[in-house]
Amino acid sequence: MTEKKEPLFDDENEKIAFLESVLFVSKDPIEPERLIDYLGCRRIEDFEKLLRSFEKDLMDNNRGLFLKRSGGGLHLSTKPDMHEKLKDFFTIRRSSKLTIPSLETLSIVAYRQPVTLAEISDLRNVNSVGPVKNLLQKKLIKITGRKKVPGLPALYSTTHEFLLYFGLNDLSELPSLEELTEMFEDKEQPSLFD
Amino acid sequence: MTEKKEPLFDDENEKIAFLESVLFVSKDPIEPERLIDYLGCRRIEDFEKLLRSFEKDLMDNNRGLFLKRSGGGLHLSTKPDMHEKLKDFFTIRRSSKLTIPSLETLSIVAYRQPVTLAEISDLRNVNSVGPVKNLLQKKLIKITGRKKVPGLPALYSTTHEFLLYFGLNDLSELPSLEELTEMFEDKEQPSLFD
Amino acid sequence: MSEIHFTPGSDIYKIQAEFYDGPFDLLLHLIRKNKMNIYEINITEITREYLSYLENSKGVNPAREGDFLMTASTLIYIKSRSLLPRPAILEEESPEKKLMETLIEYDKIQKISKLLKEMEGRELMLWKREDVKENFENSEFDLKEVSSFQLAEIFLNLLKREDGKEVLFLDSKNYSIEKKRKEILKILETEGFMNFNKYIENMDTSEEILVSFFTMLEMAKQKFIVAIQKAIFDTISVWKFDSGEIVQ
Repeated sequence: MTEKKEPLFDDENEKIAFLESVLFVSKDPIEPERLIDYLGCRRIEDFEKLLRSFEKDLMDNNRGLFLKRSGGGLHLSTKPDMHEKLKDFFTIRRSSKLTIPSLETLSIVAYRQPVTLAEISDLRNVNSVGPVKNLLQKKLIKITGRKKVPGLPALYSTTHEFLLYFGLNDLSELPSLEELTEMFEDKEQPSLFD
Repeated sequence: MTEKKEPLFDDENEKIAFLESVLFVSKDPIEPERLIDYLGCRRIEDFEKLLRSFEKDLMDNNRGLFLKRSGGGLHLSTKPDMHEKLKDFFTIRRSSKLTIPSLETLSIVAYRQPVTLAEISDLRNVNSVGPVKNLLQKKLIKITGRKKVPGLPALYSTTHEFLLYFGLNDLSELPSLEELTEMFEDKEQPSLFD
Repeated sequence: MSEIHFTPGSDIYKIQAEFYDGPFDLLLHLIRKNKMNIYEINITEITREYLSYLENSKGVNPAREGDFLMTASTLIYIKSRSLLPRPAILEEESPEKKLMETLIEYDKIQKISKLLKEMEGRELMLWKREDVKENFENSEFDLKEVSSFQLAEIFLNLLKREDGKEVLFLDSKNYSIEKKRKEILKILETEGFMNFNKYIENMDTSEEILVSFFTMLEMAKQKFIVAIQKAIFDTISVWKFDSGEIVQ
């Protein structure tokens, strides 16, 4: 709407430098569209080329960062092989934040959404108000409506943070129940499904 | 006191990569002493050499970051010549944002809907025909009926676009007090996990 | 874009909890251990083993003893039925069928949970910017930006606490968002930081709080400020957001 000065990038290098600094300061993943627009890439391919070039730079031995493409955008993180050293350096216990009840609840919400607390409790065979509250606080689930049954109970669904937390772009990246069964069937023994 | 496995850095490059990832993840500046110790630098000069090498890498045209050495220690920031572009990039989206009178009006509609123009103007102590028009144009509010008083004034409510703008799926995402009480103030379930 | 791979054999249930969280964890474990099929459980054997776990009351989540007992009674009931001449086809609502269905569903949930756990582990290896905060104190940091949802919760909660009313009342006073915005910015400029809860503590009308709340919400949306809280209903801290960097 408003007039927009097209910023001038002298060359590809400057675009990569900009990419690095933008991803460095942004707390959230940045949608590729915004970058394509701002960098003045004519075609998606030009942007993709830029990304690959940036990724290639990051692969160097003297680089500690990593370009992530998840949660519907681009963001930076440290390289996976820095994990142990970082834990060691900061003497941080960086382990799972989710308890088993929370993970089970999240599984149900992920595959059955939108779903009510009663339905979750029913599937888990235990009152699940604790894990639901915990997941709401962690912003991994949210209320997305109300079920049209007496009492109008809240319906829960997964959030964008859920995708980010598990490194997904999209819920469709989760395996289907059939795939899941196969995935476990091959390896796990004894098989539960014959 | 505790025995600490000295991590092995294969070479200078790996040390620089580590430096980059440590500075990336830390919110606070890092004291050089800690790094010297962890990187296993025998002499200050070795560490200084490492830093200069890192700084040299960062000076490349395709880099957007900058090593700052200040009071508390070392930290990374964006290169100063990126600042204008960053400001530009992060503010472009703001151009289509709402004006303050519109926001005031919107807050009243959100919490008081359905509401008439007269009621809005009364609350804001100023004729609000402008912002109401603006919000109607932006489709954030709409006419949902007429108040049964002389003149049959239009009643305004929020729209689907309103929900989108505030990242809500449903007005019910601003939960009712009863629900909040139920969810968060209830006697804690005796669960070992959450 | 991201591929999911699963390392088999990691039994998160046992490793993590050191005991069985619920009766169906235990049942599924016993079924697997005995290389049985969910559709054809040897009820006598399973009941015997299940009860011996309960008797030792070791490896069983003490908070859910009642659930374990309930399932035990179901098992005993099914076992007693099995001594009678059996109907050829499972009846619609037979306890056997219900147990089987519950186990099948629960088995799926366990599988998805394992998968999510695996994915979580993979993601935790990738550290994000400013993941490490507060001068390296060895603690869990769970700071997050406040969503409109959470802000609303806090806001409503405060209103409720203040006047015990269940409805929001807007008194017709003249609080403008413009003024509030200036006020908040001024505080942030002089103090560098603002405790939002403290800030609204002394306000006397709900409207003023409402306007402050919406002002903060919008300022956060426009990235003028960053609002952070550690947990729901905890203090909201507000910082200025400057050229993309948090200025503290």
